[in-house]
Amino acid sequence: MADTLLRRGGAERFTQAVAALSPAAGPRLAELTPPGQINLRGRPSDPKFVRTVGGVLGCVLPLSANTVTSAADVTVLWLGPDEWLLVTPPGVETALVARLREALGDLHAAVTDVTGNRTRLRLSGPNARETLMKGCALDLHPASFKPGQCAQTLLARSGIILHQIDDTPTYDVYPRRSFSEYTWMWLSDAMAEYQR
Amino acid sequence: MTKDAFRGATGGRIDRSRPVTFTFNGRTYRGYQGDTLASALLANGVHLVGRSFKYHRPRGILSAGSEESNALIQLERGNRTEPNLRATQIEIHEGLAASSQNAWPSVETDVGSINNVLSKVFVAGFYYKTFMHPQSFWMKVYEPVIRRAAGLGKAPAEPDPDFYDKMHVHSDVLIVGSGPAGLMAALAAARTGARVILADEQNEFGGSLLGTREMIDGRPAADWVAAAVEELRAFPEVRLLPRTTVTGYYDHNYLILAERRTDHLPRGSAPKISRQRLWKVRAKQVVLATGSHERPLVFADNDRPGIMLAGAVRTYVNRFAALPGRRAVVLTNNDSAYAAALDMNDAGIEIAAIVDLRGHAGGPLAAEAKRRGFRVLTNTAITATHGSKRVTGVDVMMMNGPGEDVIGAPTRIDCDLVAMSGGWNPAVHLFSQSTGKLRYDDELSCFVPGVSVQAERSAGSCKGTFDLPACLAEGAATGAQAALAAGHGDGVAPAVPAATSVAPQPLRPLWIVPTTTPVGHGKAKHFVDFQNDVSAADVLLASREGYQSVEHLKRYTTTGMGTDQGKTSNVNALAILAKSLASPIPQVGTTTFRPPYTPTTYGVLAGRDVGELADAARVTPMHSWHVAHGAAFEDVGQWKRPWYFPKGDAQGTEDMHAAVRRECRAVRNGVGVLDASTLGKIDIQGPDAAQLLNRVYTNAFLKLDIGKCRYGVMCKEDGMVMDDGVTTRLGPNHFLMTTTTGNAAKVLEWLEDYIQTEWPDLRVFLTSVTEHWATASIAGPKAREVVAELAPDLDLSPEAFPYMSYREAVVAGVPARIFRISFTGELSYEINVPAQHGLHLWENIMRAGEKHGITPYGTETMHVLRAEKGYIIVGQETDATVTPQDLGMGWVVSKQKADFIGKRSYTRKDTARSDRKQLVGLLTDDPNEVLPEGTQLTAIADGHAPVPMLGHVTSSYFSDTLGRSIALALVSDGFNRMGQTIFAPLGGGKTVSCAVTKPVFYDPEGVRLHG
Amino acid sequence: MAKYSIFSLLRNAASHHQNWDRAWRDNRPKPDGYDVVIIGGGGHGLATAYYLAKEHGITNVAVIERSWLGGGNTGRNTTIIRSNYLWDESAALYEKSLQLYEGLSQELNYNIMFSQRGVLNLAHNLGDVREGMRRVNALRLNGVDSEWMTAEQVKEFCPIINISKDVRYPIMGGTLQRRAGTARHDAVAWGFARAASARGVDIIQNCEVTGIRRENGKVVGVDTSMGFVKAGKVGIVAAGHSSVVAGMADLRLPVESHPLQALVSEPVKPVIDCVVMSNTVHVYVSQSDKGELVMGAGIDAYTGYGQRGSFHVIEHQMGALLELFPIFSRLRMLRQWAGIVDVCPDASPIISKTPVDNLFINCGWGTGGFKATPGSGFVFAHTIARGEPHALNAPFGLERFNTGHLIDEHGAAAVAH
Amino acid sequence: MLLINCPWCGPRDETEFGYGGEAHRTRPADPSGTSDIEWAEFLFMRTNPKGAHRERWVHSHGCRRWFNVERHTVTNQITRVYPMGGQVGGTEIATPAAEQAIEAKEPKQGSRS
Repeated sequence: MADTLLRRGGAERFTQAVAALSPAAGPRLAELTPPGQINLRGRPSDPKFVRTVGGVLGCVLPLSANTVTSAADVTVLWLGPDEWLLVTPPGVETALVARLREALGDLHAAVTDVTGNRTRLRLSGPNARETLMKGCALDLHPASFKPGQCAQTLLARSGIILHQIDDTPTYDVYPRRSFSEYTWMWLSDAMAEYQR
Repeated sequence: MTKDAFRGATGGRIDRSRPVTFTFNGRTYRGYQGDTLASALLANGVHLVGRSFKYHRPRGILSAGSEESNALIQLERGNRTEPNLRATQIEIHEGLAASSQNAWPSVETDVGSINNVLSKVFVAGFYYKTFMHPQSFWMKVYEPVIRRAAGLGKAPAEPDPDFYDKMHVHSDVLIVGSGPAGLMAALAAARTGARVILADEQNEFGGSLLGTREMIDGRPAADWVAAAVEELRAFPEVRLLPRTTVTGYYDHNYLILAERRTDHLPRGSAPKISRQRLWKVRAKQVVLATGSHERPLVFADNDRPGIMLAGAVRTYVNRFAALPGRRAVVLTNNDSAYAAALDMNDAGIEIAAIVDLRGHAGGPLAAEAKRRGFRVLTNTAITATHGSKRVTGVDVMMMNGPGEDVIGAPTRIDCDLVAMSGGWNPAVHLFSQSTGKLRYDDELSCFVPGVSVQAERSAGSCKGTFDLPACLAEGAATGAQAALAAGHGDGVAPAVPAATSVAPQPLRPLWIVPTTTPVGHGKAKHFVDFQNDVSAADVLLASREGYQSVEHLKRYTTTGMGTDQGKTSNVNALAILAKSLASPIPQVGTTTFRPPYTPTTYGVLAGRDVGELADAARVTPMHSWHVAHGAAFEDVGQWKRPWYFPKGDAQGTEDMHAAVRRECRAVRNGVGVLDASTLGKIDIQGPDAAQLLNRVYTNAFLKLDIGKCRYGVMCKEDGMVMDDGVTTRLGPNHFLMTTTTGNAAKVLEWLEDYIQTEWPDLRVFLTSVTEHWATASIAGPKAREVVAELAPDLDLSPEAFPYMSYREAVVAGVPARIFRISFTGELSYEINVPAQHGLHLWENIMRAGEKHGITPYGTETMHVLRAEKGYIIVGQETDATVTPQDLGMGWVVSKQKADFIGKRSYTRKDTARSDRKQLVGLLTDDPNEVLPEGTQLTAIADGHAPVPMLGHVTSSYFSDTLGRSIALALVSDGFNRMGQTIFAPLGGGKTVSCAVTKPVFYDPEGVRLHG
Repeated sequence: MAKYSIFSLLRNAASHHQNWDRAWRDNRPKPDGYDVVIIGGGGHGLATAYYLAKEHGITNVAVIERSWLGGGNTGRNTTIIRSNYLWDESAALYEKSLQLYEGLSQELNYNIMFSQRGVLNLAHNLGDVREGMRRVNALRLNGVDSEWMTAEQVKEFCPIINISKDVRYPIMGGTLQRRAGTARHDAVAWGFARAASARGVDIIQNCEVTGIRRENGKVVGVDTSMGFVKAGKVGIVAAGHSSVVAGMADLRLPVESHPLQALVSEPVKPVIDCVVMSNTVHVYVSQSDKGELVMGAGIDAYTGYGQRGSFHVIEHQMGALLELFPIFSRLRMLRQWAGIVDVCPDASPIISKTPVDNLFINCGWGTGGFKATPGSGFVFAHTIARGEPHALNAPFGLERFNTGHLIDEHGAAAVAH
Repeated sequence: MLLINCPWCGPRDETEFGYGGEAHRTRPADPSGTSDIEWAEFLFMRTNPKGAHRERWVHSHGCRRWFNVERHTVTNQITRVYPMGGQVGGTEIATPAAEQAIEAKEPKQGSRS
């Protein structure tokens, strides 16, 4: 059975040099083990759908734009009016997909394992925000983008999902897997200025 | 090293404790930290800095800012050289090397100045009237000469060693300019807690206050500026951007700022810092406090070195303690030059005379000038200037009433400096860029902001407010209002510091200063645009010839088209044109100002999108393996796909043809494996999923059995092929669609378009899983053995797992989807595993396949193999003009379905023709002749142009399998030409004859793929 | 009208250039109207009027311009002239235009500075190469000069270009048309205006057409800001405003108007002596007689009449530019602007009769209008004069959108495999 | 660089969106019943107004939703943003307003509107 040990990231050709990117000063960049990822589609206008999903996940489905909710084993990112990304610890996704499908039964909804779709890069520390600002047009000012918020947007030439974890600040950046190397190269180039 | 003899003993904002040495035209000079190149040159008595564009006349320094049109220099050498920089903006630093341009052999003796002698002939637009005969001379003689003469400075010959970057930022209030109005606006906005950006193109804040000696709150203005900047620094939400030019004002309050981060430092001394940064600001509100530009006066030979704008002279003496001369004549039509004269005088410059075009010089400034005993000549004109590389004197004469002619005899006044002022133009460039409408103010004789269109306000002299107390008050009010509009504060202006007002007397708009001969008749030139050598006579000539729209004037005479974009010349040119047409200036209009405000490097516009970051290179989960095994890659959109895998040994490396033949052989006789991960994959779920497919594919999809795969073609509404791929039914309401690599995103967006807009009643969800699945396609007679070893639990017998069907199984320990589909014509299995296991799968396939000699193959081999089978590639066999029927794929177009996308278009007259270009096979008579793809085809062997063409070769390869060349082609009426011979003229007299065949060259019955 | 020459220049220099004639007469509409009224005083409209007079003897013609002559795309384009089009119909039309350009300075007695410095179209991937070869072969058989160049030959022809294999989209070769090049865009409008005026054509500037009057399905004239102007025939040549003007005759068109941006650098000494185009990375660059690097950008996605585009289009192009020409990095953008281009679904023009009698239309040139100016005027004049299209523009009629016989010049998209 | 107020995600730069051209062009219910001219009208003919233009955009790099925008083609000023199926006269949607717009998003009959 596939175990998480042979889960491969998307920027491994570069992450070898990861030490170089954990400098004394300036932001730190690392690729985390790809988490389980599930794409969920359904109608938020259907209370039964919202209830059922909430029941399985153990947390409410975020219905307002660009927000995140979470429970023990899952983080739920709002992607669109009828679309969410469920992020789980590696390996948990398969079972969760099954549980969701079963619970939803005939409801008009779609549960899709997309674990391979994206990788997860973590950018954290001083100037992490400035590093992102070099390629992201979102207003990342603490007044308008806070921990617990997420957004689908562009970072330079790559579409990403951006999730602010805390106000260190720490950000999780989810590029499409095929863009992982590019996103890694771009971020490490952008943060170089802040490193001592 | 020469000593800076023209430097005041005290004063100025230069740091006398930090001398700086630099070179100009090879000579070493001394300046100080805080000098610009211009101020340092003036302090060293250097006035001749360049030659003009057309007549190569000696030119000096006109201004003290970014409006400079004369003092353009070439900075540095080698890979850091830069042309056309304005000496008035360059901050000097140790070792700076600058030189004049557009002069040969030297700026002192320039052979180009011969043009000055011919200037009578080289008038505006002369080149449109000649250089036409003999016709052949244009390219050979005339144009090369014209081009060599043009062009000012030189481009670098080597790549740029520096780098550039960008920053996105949002703000409540962006304030442009840090003069009195800008600073007050910044303070007012900042105190409300708003997010404020203050940008100024100069190295320090203060704007005009840096060059004057005004008092604010009873102390020197500079002290007030320092305190204001201190206060602003303390606000966490305030961002101060000196050395930052706001270059562009675009729609929806989007502004572009160019920050010079290292240009003031010795070159290469800050390797980690980008040389320049482009700020992309989305501002809720904008305050424009961009100041104003002084207008030159248009008088006889007004271009000699030593003839400068009065305000600039004032700035040089006050801010830099640099003396542009010892004995000055001041020429003016307004009061501001008197203030300049007083400061010049205080700095030790003798005022030989103030020549005032007005009939009467009143007001406190004039009074003070007279008190000091200056010689003030009213209703008087400068009718000539003397000296060549430096002004040595002027002739003055009385004017008649209307100021159109001069009377009496000229008086000569010796001087080494002429300070002129023709009044001030508000810097309305950004306002104009924001699409605001300009208004001409007759009282001030200049254009001022009229109606705003975007969320923007102007304050200070850029709005025509020239009085200091008024500027401060306007800034305070504007800043507070902007903050309020952005949701901060109460809009009440803060208290304004005290400053003294100088009630200015009205100026006299005299657009051409008369001389002893009518304009354009004598030798003298009344210059309007110094850089492009456009004179008043040129403007009048253009008007005479009917080039009477401002745009025609600009384009015909090139006035305002130089690197300064007419900052000092536009209004003078416009006014002279208006006078010639006897119509009011506003009626003649003004030209729209375009971005950028000042020239902006391509480097900073590109930012980091260069080199390896020029564009994302998308790679598959198996990419590292391909790299490690020496794959050559092909760019497919942003994707990097293995093209072929050349084998290397001591003897050397295979070329593509050898590699591809080897790879083809392996697939046809053994087994090969292709990384097909890049194919688009769309997961389709919902009760109406089948219905959707049935509408978007040309063939039927309602009855596809679960576990079965079907090939489909998608067309646009116009009936032309858009994409193709295999779709599999995973469950009653669950399908997986595959698309071509290049169209994956496009197809998904297109499908969403239909279900969200045309058919919102369809209950179906689409999810892209392109990147979730890594795909390895194992193909060849031995494919089954390899898969069997990887998936021991899976029954691979043709009965249990037939062609065009799908199974799920654990492969190499990973749950996988296996599709028995083929793009090669061989028995083949497409194995999909979650991408994070892709490399693991690939390595295991290679291990399991080793004993069978499994061979990785790339896109080129895939192309050959599919061509042998006559399978099309969208975008190669098709462009936007090919229907499925044209491809001989009528079988994939349903006759039963009432409607599907594209169906209606097939019955249009042209689309229904039976003799359209149709896909056929081609076999060259010479089996070793491989036609180049793109070869055109004809019905006749030879014939000279124009030769009617039948179509072209879309794909062409040497087939190792068949031991001969094969080709696919689109040929008019091709289906009816089977067996005919047609011709491929290859050029150079070579024509290849070939036979038209069916496009399937190998295993037409499909025995092998069912095997 | 006095002839332009070095001699007339010298003669006039002696009299301080006081005696030059107007380049063209500035007219007000004639009370009794015109045989033909051309709506739009751009290059195409003026060329149409010129050829109506010269080729068809129709001189009772007015060109009515809303603003100033040549103020639309004629004065805003990147001045590239070439005829290397894919389809026979297009190649023939654009080649006719190129041939007219070759003698135009002399014919008009106005130096339009046609510089046949050669146009390179670069290929960056296998799809481009295939497309380039297809084009070169088709052009050769159509009798249009065109050749394929390897990357090395490209470098030889344009030494400052970067053909390194290490860049993101390396140059794999390109096509070259040596007879192609650039010309002074304003001069083309002014030259045609002067020559047309000399043949009796009325040139009416600052006159806006507000309506197209019809009586029983027949055009009888146009309403303008200077009053009604009677006309036997009316030709619409309004480029970006075609839909608006055609709408005055209740005519719907298959065109959309988009901003197309362009920019120039500060003038520098000669550094590139040919035109380089790359459709794949959207770079179009040449150097003007003045020394400015003239560049075209990609077309903005949305429709617009604002003569402004979005900044990101320029940004995006600059990266690509510096990949091709690394030495441009320290040069500076001097001025940026946009034109309004009217684009057809098949990227080919419409030069056609209309369902309205005596109303003709010439539009849809998209990004390619300048190079076609004389050819377009030549065939449109024929179409108006004879009431039937010239053989060269017969395929470019409005009917093609009903029959489906489009002439798709988009060129094949990158291979989708 | 336009700032487009996605009904779902809020204001974002133009670069995140794809342009879909003129809105409210309804695909004929029975294409085969149309004449060549009617079909050409649907395929190719456009209003291309100088002034207010109702057009379709898709938030390609965001929520992937298609929606309608009313934009002035000279000033580029955006006067309305409304979801597919929203009334042409529909008022601008307070953004983001997922719930409210969701209702509007599911109209009874479809059209490019």
